[in-house]
Amino acid sequence: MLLKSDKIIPIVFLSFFAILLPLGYSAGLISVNSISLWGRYFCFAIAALGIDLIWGYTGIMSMCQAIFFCLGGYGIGMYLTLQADSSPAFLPDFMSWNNLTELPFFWMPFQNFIPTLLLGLLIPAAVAFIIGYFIFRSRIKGVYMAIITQALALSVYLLFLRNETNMGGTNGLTNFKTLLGFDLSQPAVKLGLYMVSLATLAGVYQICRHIVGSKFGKVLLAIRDSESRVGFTAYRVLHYKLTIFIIAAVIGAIAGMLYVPQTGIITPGRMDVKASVEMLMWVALGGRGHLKGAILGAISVNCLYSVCTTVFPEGWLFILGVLYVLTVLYFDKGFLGLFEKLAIRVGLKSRKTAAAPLP
Amino acid sequence: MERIQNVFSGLSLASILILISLGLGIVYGLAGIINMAHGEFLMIGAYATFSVQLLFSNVFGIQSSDWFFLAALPLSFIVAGSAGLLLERLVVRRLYAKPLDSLLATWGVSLILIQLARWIFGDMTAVKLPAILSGGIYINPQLVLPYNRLFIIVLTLIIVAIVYWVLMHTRLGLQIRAVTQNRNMSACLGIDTKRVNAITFFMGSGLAGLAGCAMTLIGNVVPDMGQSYIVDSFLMVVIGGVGKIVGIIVSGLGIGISSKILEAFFEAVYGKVTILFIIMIFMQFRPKGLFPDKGRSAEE
Amino acid sequence: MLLTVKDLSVSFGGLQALNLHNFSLAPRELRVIIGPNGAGKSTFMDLLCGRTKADHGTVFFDGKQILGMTEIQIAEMGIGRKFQKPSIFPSLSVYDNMLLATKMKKSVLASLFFKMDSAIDDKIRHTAVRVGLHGVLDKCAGELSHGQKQWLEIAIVVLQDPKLMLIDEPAAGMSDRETEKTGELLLELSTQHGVIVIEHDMHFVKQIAQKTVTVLVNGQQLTEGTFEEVRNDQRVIDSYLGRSNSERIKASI
Amino acid sequence: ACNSGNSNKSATETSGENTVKVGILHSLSGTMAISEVSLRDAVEMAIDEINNDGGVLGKQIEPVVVDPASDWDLFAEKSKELLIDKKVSAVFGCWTSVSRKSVLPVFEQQNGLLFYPVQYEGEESSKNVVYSGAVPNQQLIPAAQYLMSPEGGSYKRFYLLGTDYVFPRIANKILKSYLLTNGVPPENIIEEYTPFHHQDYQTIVSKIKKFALGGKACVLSTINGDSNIPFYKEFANQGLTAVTCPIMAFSVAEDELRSMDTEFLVGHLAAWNYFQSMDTPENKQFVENFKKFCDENKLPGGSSRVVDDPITWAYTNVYLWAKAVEKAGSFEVDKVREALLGLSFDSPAGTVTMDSKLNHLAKPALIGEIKPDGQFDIIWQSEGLIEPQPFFDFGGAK
Amino acid sequence: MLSVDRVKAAYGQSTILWSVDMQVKKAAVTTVMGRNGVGKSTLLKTIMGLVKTQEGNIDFNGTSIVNQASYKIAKAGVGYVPQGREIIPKLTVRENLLLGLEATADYKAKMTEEEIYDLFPVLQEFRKRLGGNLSGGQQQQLAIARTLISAPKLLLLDEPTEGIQPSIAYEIGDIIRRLVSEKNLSVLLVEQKIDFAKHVSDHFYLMDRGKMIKNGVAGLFDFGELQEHIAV
Ligand SMILES: Nc1ncnc2c1ncn2[C@@H]1O[C@H](COP(=O)(O)OP(=O)(O)OP(=O)(O)O)[C@@H](O)[C@H]1O
Ligand SMILES: Nc1ncnc2c1ncn2[C@@H]1O[C@H](COP(=O)(O)OP(=O)(O)OP(=O)(O)O)[C@@H](O)[C@H]1O
Ligand SMILES: NC(N)=O
Ligand SMILES: [Mg+2]
Ligand SMILES: [Mg+2]
Repeated sequence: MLLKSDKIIPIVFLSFFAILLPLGYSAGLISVNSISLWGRYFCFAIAALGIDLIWGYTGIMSMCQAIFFCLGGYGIGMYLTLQADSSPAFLPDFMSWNNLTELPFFWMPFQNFIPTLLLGLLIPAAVAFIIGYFIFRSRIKGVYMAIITQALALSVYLLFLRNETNMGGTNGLTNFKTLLGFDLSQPAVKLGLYMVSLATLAGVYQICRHIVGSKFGKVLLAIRDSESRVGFTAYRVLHYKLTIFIIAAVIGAIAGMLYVPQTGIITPGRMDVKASVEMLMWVALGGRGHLKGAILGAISVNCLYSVCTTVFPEGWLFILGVLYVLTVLYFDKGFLGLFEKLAIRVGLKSRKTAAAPLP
Repeated sequence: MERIQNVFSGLSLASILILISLGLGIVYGLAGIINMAHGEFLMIGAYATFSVQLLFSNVFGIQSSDWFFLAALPLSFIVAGSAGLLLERLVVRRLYAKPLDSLLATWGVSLILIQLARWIFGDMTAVKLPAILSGGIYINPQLVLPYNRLFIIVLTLIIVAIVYWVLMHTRLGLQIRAVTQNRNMSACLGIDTKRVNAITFFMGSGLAGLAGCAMTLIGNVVPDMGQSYIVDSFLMVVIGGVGKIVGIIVSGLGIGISSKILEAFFEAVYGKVTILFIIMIFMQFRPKGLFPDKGRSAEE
Repeated sequence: MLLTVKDLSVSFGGLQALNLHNFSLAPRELRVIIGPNGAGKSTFMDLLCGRTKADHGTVFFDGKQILGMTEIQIAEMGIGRKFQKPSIFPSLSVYDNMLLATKMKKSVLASLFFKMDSAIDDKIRHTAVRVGLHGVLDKCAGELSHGQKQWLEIAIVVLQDPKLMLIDEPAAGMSDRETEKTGELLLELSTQHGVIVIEHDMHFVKQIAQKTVTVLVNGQQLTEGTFEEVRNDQRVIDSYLGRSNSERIKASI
Repeated sequence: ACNSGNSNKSATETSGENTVKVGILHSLSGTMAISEVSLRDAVEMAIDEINNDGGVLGKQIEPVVVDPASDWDLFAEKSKELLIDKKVSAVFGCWTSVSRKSVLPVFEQQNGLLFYPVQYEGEESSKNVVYSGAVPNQQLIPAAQYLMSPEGGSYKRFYLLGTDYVFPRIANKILKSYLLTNGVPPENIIEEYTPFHHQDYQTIVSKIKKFALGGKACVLSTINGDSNIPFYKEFANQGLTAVTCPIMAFSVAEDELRSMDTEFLVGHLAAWNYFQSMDTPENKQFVENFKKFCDENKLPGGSSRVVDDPITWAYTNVYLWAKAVEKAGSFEVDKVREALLGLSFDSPAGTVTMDSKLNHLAKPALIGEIKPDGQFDIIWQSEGLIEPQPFFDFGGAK
Repeated sequence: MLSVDRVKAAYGQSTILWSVDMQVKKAAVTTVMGRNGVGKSTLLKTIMGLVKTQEGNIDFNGTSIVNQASYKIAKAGVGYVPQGREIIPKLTVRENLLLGLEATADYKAKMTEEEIYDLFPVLQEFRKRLGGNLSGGQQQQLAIARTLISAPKLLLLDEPTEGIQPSIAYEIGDIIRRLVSEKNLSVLLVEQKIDFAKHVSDHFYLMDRGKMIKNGVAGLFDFGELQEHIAV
């Protein structure tokens, strides 16, 4: 929708990040650290796509997306923790502090990559199913939904903080060494992870585009408008909401699984109440109800966060806070709307093709 | 004896929760704004109290006196209320049509306010407990009812009564309730909606400030003090049934007392998690809170 | 019988909003229900389509008891509803509103892999012409005028192709000519569907009432009969048409 | 590719210019700001002082301040940025153990040097970290010993109360095992945790009260951060005092006391390796300098600011590093580390010595009693320096 | 009484009223008719200040009310009964009525509650119920009553008989006529049902695509053409 053709932006985006950035790196202009950083932004962007599906399109304000992100992240984190030491009797230190002598049963599957991958997606899906089923079945919605999921996020967060859960407590999981035998500290591996994240982002974006472009996507919008009308039109609202909730959860988990090896740590801090609200912020700021907006929002907010905490260590909260407020106030469509306005200014596009604002 | 202690603790926690949530309930239930910065108005109230204390001891030279607290009560209301008014004028005014966006904008505001407080006051500020409110009613070695908590319970009772009366039995209350539900039509009937919005926000934020002032009696004054209560308060507002003062009171009592009873058996974390799960199960049966609107008027 | 209702009752806070002993509708019958404001007409439809839960009674539709089913199950069985207050999807285009309504498989998978075909497109465009919305198919439904929303909602019910249509005050907010057009449409629909219409516009009622008109008062059936019978019934005049107005109405019809 | 893996060019690359960069990695926002902001101030003050004295190896120290915002992932990110992009020679930072754990792999991979100023739970010793805060045997054990001694009151019953995260957990584990091996029966030990930011201590205080009725009881508190204020307030309000049941705190220092109404705290205890009230000329100078520094730089609190244990170690860390650099004659991490081992320094807390293997400091343990003015009366002091033992032998506890 | 002068108004980008000219006479009923979607309701909303006037002027009793705050227009004596009722759903019937007093200067009813209940007996019966729970027609009655209680000088009625049972619909017509003759009320009526319009109106306007294309006095107005026009 942006610019004349729908294709240009993704192509420019992809070629910039898939070709130019790596080139810049091999030319020594960009450090491997920046590459990794972008890889992490892509993970956030993936998660933001999931949120946009559930919130932007379906109107379900879910404040527990970070849980799914972290479930994926913890899955891969457990695998990485076990990979860090190859001795058979290896126990992570926090387990020995709990006086364990052998690996708890729920850690067992994470000794291998394939089960890790499967469980990393299945567990969030199952959790999303359970949460979603109970919430949607009883027709909790609107702000009730928001607050209940927030409470849920808080409970899960509190539980993960506990040491007894044998998931690392507050410290979470860290000190990863290798992934599938690749040394995570190697620049080449970091570059590889970056490319995988980029490819995943592109793939997930395509899938989301299909979803929102399909009739399914229209039903989602219809649910956002008037859930009861959808019911009277003979659609099983519960199934639709549940499906999209699970899809969003799995997308979040994928993002988490890519995020953890690049960041090197996963802690409950990633899933506190703030974390989920911030994820909503990305989407809102980027442009809710537009997939590109979600990506734009996640990347730009996190980029700003990284930059401002270094450049303005004392004042960055003002900058971000003011930006949040101004964007919400003046740009219905977030950054996307801002860019469009600029594009119209410079005559790159006509008013007509601008993305429709949400009512 | 232990049971009395638990019930008293529960009542005390409940009254604090109610005091905090009342303003939130007014702003959310009546103005439709999800004010994530509500906790920060609490903080503003607490810092107002702190400033009054400084003023009394450093400028007026009234040391070791309880007068500052008496002055701080209304002042914290006014200061936080005015801050709320400012927020309404600058930000919220544009968001009445899109309530969910208000959540995001006020989130940004809360970041700003927290950092602002950190800049001005730093992280370490202490408010002295007024001498008349220290200590407590000694019943036996196991049971002492602290004056500060009794004071908060009484304060809450009074505030709740006033707020209830204003909303349900005054012209202003009627205006507030009408404007929330249908802004345009209220204007067409002759209500100055901007004024009503401003008053609503002033009241809601002012109540938060008052709660903040009361909080200095039992807790700390730090820039992010508001964050500790925000999830609980939202839960209460929602469980009670949005816009229902009685709901806030009942859910506050419910959460307060059951937390304390559970905490007596579990550790605090598990107590809290258990409460949250009970609430979620409860919502299964009452998806629209304790006191839902029934019938047609409740529909979208 | 397409629909058989027995001893259906519901009350709200002490007020018996509906207490209907007997009501039945044949397949392909068009039935008009009239009655004073608050007589329970809309409530009756609310009960039939599952929006409100009944206190007592039985409702057999197509041979099945439908009381207690969810509105979705009822909709799937083939009851479509037009509400008194227009209920559409404001942020979807008029076309998409109609597309979603159109009868087809409505499961999640079917929607995910739905492919537009010309049969459906034709059907939608044809219906749009019939309700006079062909010019605004791309408009956001939320931007329609009140009357246009009424038409859109009628179109939604039509495209759902239900066995039974419940139409609550279709002519409200329409001009006389459009009211007539609505009447024609309903008459045509009733050759294939069961239709129940609620209306206060006597011209319109006269136009569409083929056989029976049911009169509800205070939640109960006052009488049933042809339009002429009902119109001249003194009780109907007293409670609904109005003594002095009935003359005027007579004169104008 | 200029930054591959374990390159250690940071030092050499900057050596041409006239400054040397060091990173300051303390949260300036978020939940930990309350504690960490003061550490940033202390580090900056030390850098100022050294720069005024001519810098290190003739170079001025240029601090690179970033805000990891109490976000553990951001700690990792910022440490990479400092080491890889900013090429700093050393980093001064972290408070919580989780933040340290989060940056640890980065420092090990990049062969950086982190100076960590806070007391912690031990069970860790990386060659890339200098731990100047206490390990359990320098703080916890002496405190327990003291309380059990006749001099300390011969306490027999212990309520171990902490915030629910790794330091209190392990601290209590260590304390418990110590108490058990020293003849305290299990039923005389209660262990309890509250979440971060817990505000309502009514139930816990009444539990303590009940416990205290049995006599000879005390609380060993590892409550961290803002929970302390409501805890002490409630404690006093329910009628408990230092006489009936003293609280021995491991995470409450002078800086925290600034935010408390100290009237209620009088008589309660804390265990550290340093108190502002230490009566040495060096220390008095240090305290005065710090107040002046805060005042001149218009920091919140100004001249009413205080110093405490972590602040002192944060300050000391900079000198340790500078001294080691001078000794090594180079900024290179490996050489600096070499130089650090066994290094002694006259800190405000007295002379401390770097352990010859473990990158920990040997230092004295102190116990202080809270005075109405928010300062501590030092009532007990270990004899000489205590050697660090980061890895605790749990002995009988297992 | 009210004069609308070349008014242009739009929702966002789409202009609905292009250039509307019309007069509402004192103590008379002026009716606007026209097809669905031509902008009748928009015209009333523009007068009430709910939709911004982009060009042109609106005069009420000699002072311009163009783009004034809605509440000021209401206080100046313009009563508005919108299409779709706009009852405040979670207030009781009585509270909804009380809101009508907001438009008065002294917060005193100009028409007593008894008079209102006389006109609409059902409101008395249901005065403690929530407005949103009333039936459609009951809500419409409430909306009219709510405005009448403040005795406005000018009454804007948007399809007031929609959903009202015939007996009451005609009664409303009678009330309007009575208020016009007894209390010098002026009325701007938007109506689609010709019968009713003829029964109450003194003056007609025909609207199409945001413009008035025809007007005339009751007796002289050509309804044939109007009907034809509406039929298109
Ligand atoms: N949820 C409810 N709570 C209380 N009363 C209700 C509720 N729903 C309906 N009523 C009452 O039930 C009665 C029947 O309402 P209903 O809407 O069925 O009337 P109706 O016949 O459709 O009237 P109209 O012609 O005005 O639309 C009314 O008196 C109404 O006030
Ligand atoms: N909120 C809105 N946003 C955008 N367009 C709107 C909005 N409301 C109405 N419109 C458009 O403005 C035009 C005029 O609407 P209006 O409601 O004034 O029509 P009307 O003449 O009252 O019709 P009806 O007889 O159906 O009530 C319609 O084409 C409608 O689609
Ligand atoms: N190391 C600490 N105190 O967390
Ligand atoms: Mg009805
Ligand atoms: Mg209209």
